[in-house]
Amino acid sequence: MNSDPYSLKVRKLFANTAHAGDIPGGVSGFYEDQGVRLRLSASVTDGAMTALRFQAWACPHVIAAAEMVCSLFEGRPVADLELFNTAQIMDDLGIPVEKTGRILVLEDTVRSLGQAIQDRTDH
Amino acid sequence: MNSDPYSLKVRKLFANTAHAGDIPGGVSGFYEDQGVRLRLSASVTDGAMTALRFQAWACPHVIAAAEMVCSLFEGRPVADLELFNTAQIMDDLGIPVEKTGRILVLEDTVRSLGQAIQDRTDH
Amino acid sequence: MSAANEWLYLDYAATTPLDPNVAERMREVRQTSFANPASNHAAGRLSATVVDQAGVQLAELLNTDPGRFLWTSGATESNNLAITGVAKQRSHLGRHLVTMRTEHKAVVDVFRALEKQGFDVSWLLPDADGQLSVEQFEAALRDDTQLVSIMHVNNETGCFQDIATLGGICRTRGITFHVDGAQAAGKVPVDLEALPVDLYSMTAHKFYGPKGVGALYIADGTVIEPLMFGGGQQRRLRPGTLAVELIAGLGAAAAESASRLETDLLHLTALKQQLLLGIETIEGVCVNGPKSGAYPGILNVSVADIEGESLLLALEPLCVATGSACNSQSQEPSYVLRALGRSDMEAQSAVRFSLGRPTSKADIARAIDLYRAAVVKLRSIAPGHTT
Amino acid sequence: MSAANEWLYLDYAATTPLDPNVAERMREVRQTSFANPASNHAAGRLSATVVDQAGVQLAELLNTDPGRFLWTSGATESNNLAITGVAKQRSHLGRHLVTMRTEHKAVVDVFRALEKQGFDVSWLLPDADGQLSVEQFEAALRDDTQLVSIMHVNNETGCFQDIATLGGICRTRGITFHVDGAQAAGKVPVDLEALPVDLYSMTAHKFYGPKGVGALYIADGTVIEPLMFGGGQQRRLRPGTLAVELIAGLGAAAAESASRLETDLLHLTALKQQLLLGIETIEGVCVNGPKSGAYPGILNVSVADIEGESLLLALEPLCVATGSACNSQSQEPSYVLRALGRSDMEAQSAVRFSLGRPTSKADIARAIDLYRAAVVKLRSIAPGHTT
Ligand SMILES: Cc1ncc(COP(=O)(O)O)c(C=O)c1O
Ligand SMILES: Cc1ncc(COP(=O)(O)O)c(C=O)c1O
Repeated sequence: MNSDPYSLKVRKLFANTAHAGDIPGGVSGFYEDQGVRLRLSASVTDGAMTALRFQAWACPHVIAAAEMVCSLFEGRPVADLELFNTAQIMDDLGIPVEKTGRILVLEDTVRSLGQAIQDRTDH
Repeated sequence: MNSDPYSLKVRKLFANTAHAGDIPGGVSGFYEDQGVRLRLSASVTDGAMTALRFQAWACPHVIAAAEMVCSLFEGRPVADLELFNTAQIMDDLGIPVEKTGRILVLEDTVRSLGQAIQDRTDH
Repeated sequence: MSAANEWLYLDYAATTPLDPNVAERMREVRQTSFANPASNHAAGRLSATVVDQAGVQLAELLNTDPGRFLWTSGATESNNLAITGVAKQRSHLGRHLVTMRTEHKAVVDVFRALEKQGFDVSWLLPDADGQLSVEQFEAALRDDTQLVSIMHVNNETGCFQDIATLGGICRTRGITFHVDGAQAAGKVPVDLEALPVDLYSMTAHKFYGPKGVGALYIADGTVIEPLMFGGGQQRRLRPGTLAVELIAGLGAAAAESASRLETDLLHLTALKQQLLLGIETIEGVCVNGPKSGAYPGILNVSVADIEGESLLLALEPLCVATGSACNSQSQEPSYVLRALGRSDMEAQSAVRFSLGRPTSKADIARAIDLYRAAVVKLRSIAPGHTT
Repeated sequence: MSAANEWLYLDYAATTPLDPNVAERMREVRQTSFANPASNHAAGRLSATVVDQAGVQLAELLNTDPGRFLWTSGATESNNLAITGVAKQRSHLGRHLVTMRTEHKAVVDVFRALEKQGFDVSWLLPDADGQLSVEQFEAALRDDTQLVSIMHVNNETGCFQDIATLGGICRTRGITFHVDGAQAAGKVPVDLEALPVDLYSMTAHKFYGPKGVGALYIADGTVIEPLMFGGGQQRRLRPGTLAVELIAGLGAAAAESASRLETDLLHLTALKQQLLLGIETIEGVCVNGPKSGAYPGILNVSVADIEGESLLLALEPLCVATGSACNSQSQEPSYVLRALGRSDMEAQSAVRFSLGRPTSKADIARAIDLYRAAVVKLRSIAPGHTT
């Protein structure tokens, strides 16, 4: 009737947000909706995201998901951002369906980051 | 909220109805009302009630009161039956007011006994 | 007043003592899980698992899903919630309701209150044994009948109603069927998966659980209006902080009952047989309720020519029930026994012996002696019975 | 989930653990007096004396007569019974009712239900501290006002209402006055002899008594309709087998509270002071509720720019309340704090610390550390707060 809303994975990621923070001089994407504010920043070298950081005003599920995304994509080519998959993240972390909207904000932030990197590259 | 409806006196008299019974060849009074049936019997010698017995189909309060009446009046002159006092008996035995009607049946039985003794004497 | 240890308690249908295993489970819960199960923190969640576990235990006893129970304060509340809840919920469809004259007050008085609110109640009479006939039942149903409430086991006589058949009839007609199972749950086998029952009331203290907690089973698809408002607990149907320890006690009592139902019934059957043999030899004694097939924990007898109140006092230190079981304070002759065709005279002398797990053969022997002695004594006092 | 012994429970306004003396009394009663207090035999009468004694204990705590209480399952039921009971009883005289927006759900939702039944409810707003002004109150009363319900101590902020004055006004106008005292009875001095209160609700588990039992005080001359029917128990106003052990527990908890009310309050006052000093140095923290004069067992604070759900998780193993105290399952920002003029943003970060008898200075120090660390952490993560 009142079960733990947080999976062990969510709890671990939330407790240890190694990728929280900003990258001065990096590229960033930002999105805000559903009471969630998210920012993803990256240092990009040779088309790869050598560092990824997030900032969030959000519930634990979003924070955990953002932390996971950073550690997943850090070191990988920018193009891999396309692989971001809301459903899979929710499944991996055991995020309840009611939170789908908020995880979509993360998806939008990822897109926004991809776009910003693209923009900077084009520029 | 649910206190003992019976005083110690009532309990004692009810438990030990030494005067329960009939007196074959004696004089008796009878009265029935309020779901109570009462019979008082006496042997009368020289205007005194040398023995008194009761029979009752009644609640514990009436049985106790009948027992008390018998032991009170046994050995005393018939005229003393006039001294029967419902209020005092109820007070003595701690009988709740709701039972007044039933104790009045006892009073009527005492009257009926007095009348029967009178009738036999006249006869 | 006698000391507690002299008493011979044979009033287990009124209430039972707490089972030691249940008490132990409650002690444990008290120590580890006192938080509010609705609280959004770790302590609250632990309490919630305790409540969930109790639901599983109750569901196992009654063969149903744990999610179908509401926790209440007892069968009185469960009955009120079920009956009023359905009557109001379905009042736009019709206002005809059906019940029996021999129901417990916690059903009878709810229907009386609904009558005052303009509902039309049919009060069915059982036969002399207490049984409702299927023909009579079917004849009472109408097109606008919305709710039927029939008890499972009668609290005064132990008589069973055929709720499987009655419920089946209700189901084919789309009528909601409520069963007051206060004297059945935890005491006799109840299979809510198999029974065509929409609502089933129970109370823990009748089966060695704590007083102050009960449950209402609500079948899938049955909709009721709440009786109380406030807070979102229990799907808004029954608000209030959940009494974790009591609910755990109910669950533990259910588990205990489940594991010993057969043993309990065999034990009670033997004792009732002993009691009946000992008592029916007394002249003028007659059994109220079915001669056979009744719940073995209850034996209700009347005796000719004996005044009930004096009988009760003469029986001390035997603790048994007279009149309506759950509210013996009123000395009126039982309306249940009168509905069975007993005279006022018979009904007023009725004594309900109800036996329980702790009852022994020696207790029964003593009860027989006490009963016989009381009858003999009162007969010896009564006019017309002296020699 | 952390183990129970690591938790730091500061949610005593939601519910309290059982006092050891209360537990001992309940154990005693369980062993000697399990019979139904309505049963007409010696065992039943012993149970009845146990219930009577609990009434005396509660009456002593609240300075009134023992005969004025109904035993219920808790404050939710007491509130429902009082409010619906008066509204229905007096509906022929008028259908206007008055309450506040900051009442507990167990009052708010009852009035909402009455509104649906055609009653006209005025919902009064407090000032920014949570206090209802006497002028505003008087202005809301009408000739057809039948019932006013105002809580004694607010469960989220600890704010007191001036029930003596408000009740006095009701009395001169012949309006029935109900007070939800769930957060006051057993916790602060309450003198029902002196207070112009007609109905007063309480629940044992808020003052170290058992869950599942409460009481409703009904002043002489106040008439209410029952919520449930069945059996003649409790003057037909609240039927059902009395939960002897729970009632004895409530009584014992009342006695315990009576003997240590001052000590408890001094203890809590010192702890709250310590907590406030430790927390208010954190930038952006603001107290919800009165700056002074509130119940010392409750401190409610909001903090700028912090997401509430993450705050709660970051605070673990601290067990505190967010949102509406008694139903924290819903994550909506507290309607109580919004009524005080707090923004959604402020309300959603609100944390209610509630302290109790077992709380120590070390606990408070730990709570301060945990709170500060959580705020610092979440701020460090948030966009716009990084350096
Ligand atoms: C058949 C039946 N229904 C309902 C009840 C009411 O149960 P409770 O008093 O626990 O609410 C009882 C006993 O009291 C009962 O025997
Ligand atoms: C002010 C107030 N009223 C009523 C209640 C309801 O009490 P219970 O849940 O015990 O019925 C509570 C707490 O839950 C409360 O704090």
